[in-house]
Amino acid sequence: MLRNSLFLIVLAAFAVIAFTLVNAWHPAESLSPVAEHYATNGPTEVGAANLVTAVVVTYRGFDTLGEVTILFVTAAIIGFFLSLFHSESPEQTDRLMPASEILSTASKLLIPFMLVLGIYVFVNGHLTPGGGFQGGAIIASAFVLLLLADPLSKLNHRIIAMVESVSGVAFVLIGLLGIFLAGGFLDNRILDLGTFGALLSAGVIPLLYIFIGLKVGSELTNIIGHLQQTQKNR
Amino acid sequence: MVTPVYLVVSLLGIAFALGILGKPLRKVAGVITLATMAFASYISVSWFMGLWFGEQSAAMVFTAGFRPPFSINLLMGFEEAFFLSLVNLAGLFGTLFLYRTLMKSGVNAFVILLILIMGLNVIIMTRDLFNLFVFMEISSIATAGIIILNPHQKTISAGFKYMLATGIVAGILLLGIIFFYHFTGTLNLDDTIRVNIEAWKGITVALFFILIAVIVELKPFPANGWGLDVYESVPGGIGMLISTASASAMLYVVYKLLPIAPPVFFQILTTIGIGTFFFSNLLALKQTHPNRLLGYSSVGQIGLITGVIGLSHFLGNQFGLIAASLLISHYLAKAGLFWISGILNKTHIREWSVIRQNRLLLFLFSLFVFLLLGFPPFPAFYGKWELIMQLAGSGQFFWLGAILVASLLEGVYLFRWLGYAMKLEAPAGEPLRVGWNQYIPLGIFGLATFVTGYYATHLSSYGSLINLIPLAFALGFFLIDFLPVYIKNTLAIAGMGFYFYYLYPDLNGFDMVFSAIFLVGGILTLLAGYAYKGKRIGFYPTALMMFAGLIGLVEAKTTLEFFFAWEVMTAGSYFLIIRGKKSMEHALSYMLFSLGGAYLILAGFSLASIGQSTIVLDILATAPLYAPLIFILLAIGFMTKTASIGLHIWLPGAHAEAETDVSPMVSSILLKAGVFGLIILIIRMGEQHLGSLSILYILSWIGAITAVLGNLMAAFQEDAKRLLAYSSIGVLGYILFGLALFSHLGWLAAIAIAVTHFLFKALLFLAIGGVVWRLKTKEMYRMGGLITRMPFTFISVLIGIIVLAGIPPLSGFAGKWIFTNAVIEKEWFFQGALISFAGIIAFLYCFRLIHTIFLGQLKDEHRKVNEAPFWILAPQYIILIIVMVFSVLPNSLLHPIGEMLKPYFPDGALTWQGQYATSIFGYWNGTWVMYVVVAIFLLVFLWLWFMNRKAYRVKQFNIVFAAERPFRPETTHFAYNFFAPYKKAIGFLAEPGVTRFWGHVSEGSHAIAELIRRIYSGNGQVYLFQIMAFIVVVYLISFGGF
Amino acid sequence: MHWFSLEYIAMNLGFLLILIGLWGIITRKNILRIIISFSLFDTGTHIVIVAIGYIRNRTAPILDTLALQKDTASKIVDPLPQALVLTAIVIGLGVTALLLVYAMKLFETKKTLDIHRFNDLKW
Amino acid sequence: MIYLIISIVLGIIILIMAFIALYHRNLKVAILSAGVVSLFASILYLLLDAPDVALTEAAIGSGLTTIIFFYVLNKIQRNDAEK
Amino acid sequence: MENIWIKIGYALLTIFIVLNYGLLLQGLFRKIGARVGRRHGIRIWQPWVDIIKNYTFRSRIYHGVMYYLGPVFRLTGGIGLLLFLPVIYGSEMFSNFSFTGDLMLVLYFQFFGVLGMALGAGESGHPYSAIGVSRGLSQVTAFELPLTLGVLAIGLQYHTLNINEIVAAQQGSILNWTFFTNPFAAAAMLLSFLGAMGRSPFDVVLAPQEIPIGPPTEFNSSLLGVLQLNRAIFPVAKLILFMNLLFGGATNWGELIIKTFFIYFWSVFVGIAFPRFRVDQSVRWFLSIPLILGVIAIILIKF
Repeated sequence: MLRNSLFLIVLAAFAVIAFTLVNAWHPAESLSPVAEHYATNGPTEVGAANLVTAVVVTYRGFDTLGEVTILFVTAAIIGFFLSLFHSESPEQTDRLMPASEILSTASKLLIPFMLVLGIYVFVNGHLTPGGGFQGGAIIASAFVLLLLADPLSKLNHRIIAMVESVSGVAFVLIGLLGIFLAGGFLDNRILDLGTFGALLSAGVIPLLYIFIGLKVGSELTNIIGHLQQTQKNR
Repeated sequence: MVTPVYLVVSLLGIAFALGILGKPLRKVAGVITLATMAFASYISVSWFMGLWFGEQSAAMVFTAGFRPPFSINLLMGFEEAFFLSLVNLAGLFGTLFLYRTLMKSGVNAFVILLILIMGLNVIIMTRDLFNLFVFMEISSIATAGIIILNPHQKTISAGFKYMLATGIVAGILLLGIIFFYHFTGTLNLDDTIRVNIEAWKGITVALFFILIAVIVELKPFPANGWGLDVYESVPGGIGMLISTASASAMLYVVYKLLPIAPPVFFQILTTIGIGTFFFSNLLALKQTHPNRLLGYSSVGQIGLITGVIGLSHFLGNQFGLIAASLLISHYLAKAGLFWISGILNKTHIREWSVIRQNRLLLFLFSLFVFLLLGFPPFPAFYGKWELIMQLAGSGQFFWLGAILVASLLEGVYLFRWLGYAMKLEAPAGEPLRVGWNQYIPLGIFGLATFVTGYYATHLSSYGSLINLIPLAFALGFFLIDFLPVYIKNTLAIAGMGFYFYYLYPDLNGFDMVFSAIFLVGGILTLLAGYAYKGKRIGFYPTALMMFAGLIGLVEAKTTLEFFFAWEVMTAGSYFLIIRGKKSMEHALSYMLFSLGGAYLILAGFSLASIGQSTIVLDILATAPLYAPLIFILLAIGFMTKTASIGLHIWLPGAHAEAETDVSPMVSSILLKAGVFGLIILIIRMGEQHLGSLSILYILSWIGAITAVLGNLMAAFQEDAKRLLAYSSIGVLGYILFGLALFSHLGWLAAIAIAVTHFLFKALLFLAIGGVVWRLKTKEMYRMGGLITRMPFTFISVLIGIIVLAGIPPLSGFAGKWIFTNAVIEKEWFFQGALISFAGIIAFLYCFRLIHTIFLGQLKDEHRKVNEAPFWILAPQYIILIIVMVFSVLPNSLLHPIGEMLKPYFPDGALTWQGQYATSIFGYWNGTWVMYVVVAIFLLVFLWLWFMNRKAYRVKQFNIVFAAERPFRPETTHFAYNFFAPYKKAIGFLAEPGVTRFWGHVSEGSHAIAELIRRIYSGNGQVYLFQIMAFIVVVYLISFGGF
Repeated sequence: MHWFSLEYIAMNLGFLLILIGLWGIITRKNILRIIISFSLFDTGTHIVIVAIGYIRNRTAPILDTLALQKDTASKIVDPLPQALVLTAIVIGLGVTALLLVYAMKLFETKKTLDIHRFNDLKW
Repeated sequence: MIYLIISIVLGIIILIMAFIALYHRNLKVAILSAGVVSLFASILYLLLDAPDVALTEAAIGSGLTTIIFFYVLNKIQRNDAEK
Repeated sequence: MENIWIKIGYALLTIFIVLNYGLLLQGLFRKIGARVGRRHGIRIWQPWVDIIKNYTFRSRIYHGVMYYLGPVFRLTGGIGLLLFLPVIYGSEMFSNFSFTGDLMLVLYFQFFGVLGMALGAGESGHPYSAIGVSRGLSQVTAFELPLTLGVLAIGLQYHTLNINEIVAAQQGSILNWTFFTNPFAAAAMLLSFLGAMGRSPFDVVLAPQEIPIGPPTEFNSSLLGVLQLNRAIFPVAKLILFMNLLFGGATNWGELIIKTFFIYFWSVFVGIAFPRFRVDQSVRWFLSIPLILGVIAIILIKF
């Protein structure tokens, strides 16, 4: 308890520090110079209607590469970590209750729909809210649903890993192409920018987002899949 | 030149692609990983080279084809290339070292490693704050991944704490970054920051958040429990990656952020950094787990470099050299030590004695320890030197002192550990198995220590003047260590002889005297080496290293050269001393006192260099400021080597436990290094005053007390070599006193005693060493009656003690005679009386030495003991001849010394007429004294012989007392506690009070360490609490309130 | 009273969540609860970031209408913080997932989730 | 103005939920409350003109994270039961 | 060169005179001691008889080389000390070999014999000799400290270490003696002198009759004879030294005999009046009163 009260003091002090920060903060009235550049030149430079996407995929595409890498390495660690403990133990009879009829039927209906939705979200990432991450998450949710409906089903890690790797390598390669064909690493202007607002526009952004979506989706699925494994074995 | 973006592309692309590999191809994953890392290393090293030689200019990589600040850009400059090389090489060799472990863990392990290294690469290169955040997260997640490469309960909990801590820190960093963006409108470091005055407070707080988060990632004290736990739990190979690659990258981040940091931040950085350095080393004193110990050391070293960054304003253009050399030393040493720890895989530092199964590993271990502590010729030596010089130059004395004290603490545990490894009984267990993939990285890093040391020598401003040839000659013996003793011995003698011949024309004055003691003395003592059989692995390189250092002292023209040689000598002698069977703790205390002394010398030199344009030794004479302080620092520094009272406790053990021919080396030769230092000091700085008190006056008292107490303690020893060791303390007390007299006669006596001490102490140590060699014991009461078995040795000892005691007609008397004259001249009677008192106490132990060993009854078990080996006797008799020459012709020694002193002390010199010396007060004719004594002796002897011609010899044991024949010879040999009544009367003076004092110092610091390290309770939440409290406290300190 | 505006509320809410999260992380004993607190802390930072990018009376930075494509800079909120939050959220997910797996493994080693029990490494 | 009221309500709910997440005895409830915090935060993002973020927070913060929480909780509780 | 032979002749003469004088003193004081103790005592020529007897013993044994050489060292020390002293002030010939060294040589040369003797005794069979040596050395160190202080005070007073010059400075009047001009130094030195003479109360080192401990007991026949020669010469040499330092030296043999007699008498008087000290007691004693006197002497001279 002594520690808690001590920490209360520390936290209060931290709160005061944070408060000075908030106190110094005044809501922006106008865009920052960088954002202004994005707003003014973004449509012409990048060609994505969704400026957030423009920033995420192109202007700060390098961040996104890192972001994808984080999920990737997390999945790798989890896979490695969990497999180490369980790979050797023999498969035990699963004691999970099979899912209810309703859930399994509903899921069979829902899963294709969700997959399509996910793909839609990342394909349209440069036009509407959403993108690779959101789409990937939706795809992963579809697989979660699949696993919930049929706990015994085993995800094919091989294929997932394949998708993960290929899309990752493709992401890097497309980035690399940017060096040769356009202004630099991860430049989207390898392809024509196209008509502003059209599906096939904004250079390689749709393509990149597809790979990102696939990669994020497969990575998240991978994590879930590994966790699902743990539910089966001890 | 390959575009730096390929660093990212290759590492990341291969990491992604490894997943595609099917099962059959998994085996090549390791090879691919290594190849990728090699490629990355190639890129970074080639950039580094290119930038260094000026063939390249810094390159900027613009991602997405837009200019910053609109997109993220990566910079490849000189510093970046340097750090990238460090990180990538660490990655490459770290992976190679872990190769087999990783192969067992599967492809994912390689993926994680690749991504860790990739993350660190980007952290170094990126110029964008948010990007920095992202890749810091990548590397911390990847680190969490490699922590559990070897999952057991400890690594998992350590990894969890690590994740939590870095998670919170990352959150704070993110807050800082976003507010930074809000206040400045940019995320780019290169973007000119438009500081809005109204938002000043906000921007500083935002910056504070960013910087403090980065600092916490460096594991500052006390917010570093999580980091230490990680170091403890992970195997060495992984600890190496965290300690070298990650830490280097994070250090660079701090450095990179400096331009945007407010000025107060530098002070914070200094305080945190050096505070961490100090406390980590303090707490490490109590640590016994090797990896955690290395963790403390890592944290401390990184703290030091952080502190250096904080002090960069004061370091001028030397900042780069200092920081880089310290970093490289940390990098190479920690990598090597962690790797060795990984191979040994022990949980207690005492168990490291298994390392002796593999001499190469032991060699590397000691190499890395010395590298870490900044011994020459390794890079940190120059780094520390420049650091201290610059700090002194800018008046940062507090930090200077803190750094030196902390370095000393570091020495304590590292050398204790090294001692354990070299001396403790090895626990039973499986034999060590070291794979080729482990040898390669260790070997390369071991070599790199020398290579970087060589370059550091040339980069430092005066380093290129240093004569590395003797050291190289010494180290060369490591390569031919497989040869038998007699070849190496001959080579060593030839080398030293040649060097003396080579130096001879340039020598004069003090240099001549001391190089004769060092080199000729060295050759004489080395002669005894022929008595050894086999290979004597490790003896010759270290012995020659010591001699190289000693001769370097003589050759030194600058303070840097002097300090270099001093450290080389210390290192060499440490290894010599620790060769003794029971030398572990003695070598440790020797090393610690030497280290402490060396740091005092360093501090003294640095103070002396303030306001001077060069660093030649003569700056001591012209030091404009702090002259008394400089004098005191240097004097104490040198007095650790001369073992003056209070600083003497290392000597008896170190000298007594050493090997037969090492004892004379360290006692009769090595101690003179301190004398030489004092001469250099006093001759340049003369008489300094502390208030109205002359420091030399204080020194004279110290000298006198040392002489009395040293001799007194010698008289009470039971161990023959210990007795001689204490006697050395006493004699060095005389020398100190003589030097403190600061007059012609005083110095004449001091130097004459220095020379004769070399002679008789070498003689006695060799003779007693020969006895110990045969008898296998050093306890005098276990000996007795050896005069019949070892007559030649007896004669040496007899002559030795007569010289030692200063009894006419032998040359030892010269010293006494001159001393008395000098004392009366100077009118320091009380010290003089003490000195003379000490001289008489010398009789006590002299007699005891010869009596208990050679006289009395021979023990039963020694009836068949043989005379000492020829090669141990040979140098003794050479010395005997020299002693006799000096005795018959005293002016052959004293006159040249007197001439040498005349330029410095023209007044009060002796007048010589042939062998007839006249001082102001008295006169003395050594030759005639000899004639008279010999004549009387012969006369009396002939008389006795004539009268006694029919005497017959009886067995010595043929005695009766109290009407009984004693039944065992032992009962008739009075030897134990020989001076019991004397001890009863004034033994209290010889109480080991000083030893107790240092014991309390040691215990006290350990107790403090024990107390403070309780903060690392092992509870993750406590660690987080500490981080938060640390942040708040640093905030309060740096802003002086909220 | 400017405190009663959307961005201020969001900003303060964010910081409150950060503080609550920190409080939970350091005072709660159950490891899962610590991780929950950690995700609250994360969410708090995200809210703060979004609040920073918000500009009153503007629209989302998606130029789906022609009207928006002219003089865009004065009509949209700052897209940059939003982009950053996207990244931060995904990173948060990664960290949380990893923490959870760690928690699971910790539980396996000692059959407890009490963080006070995991202090074998110390001093 | 309506946004303001909504946001205040949201804020209050979020804070309450956060406290529940910290202090409710039942871990399941705690996890769910954390998910709710996330969900409501995503609504807040919508109000703050950040639909992308809202979508992401909803899908990842409240969706996937909660699912992973439950997986782990499930695993732990089953282990606990066996013990 | 001729000079040298004359010197040697005078040296032998000096030795002869001193030897007989020393033996006479021995006999005389044993007699006095006995009479004080109301015993009859020995005949006055008994010391001569003893020496002759010792040289004519038929059974002569020795234990080893060093045992044999011990007495040689001892006597060399005694004779050497004598010859390094200017015995008669103003007489070049009776200054013997004092041109080879000054006061310091004399002081340090004392130990030559002591050491050799100790070594010789050490090789004998008895542990007692070693015990005696241990005691002796302990005691020597103790009285040497006040002695040194006294010598230093004298050196400072006369600004020389040349014994001849010291004596010269004391000529003229009895009041010029160091004993009067520098009473504290003289006191310190005379107290030390008691120790140096090895008489009671500081005689536990030697082997007086009742305790068979100490080096001389180990020797027999002619070896003991050599030692006895030394016991005659050595004390007289010391007496001459103290006479020179404190009592103005002697210009002729008569003066020498008178002065040394009284100095000797001083030690005998104390010896008869005071009981024997243990060694630790004597060490402490020398480091108390005599030491303080020495310190006072130095302070008085210096300031």
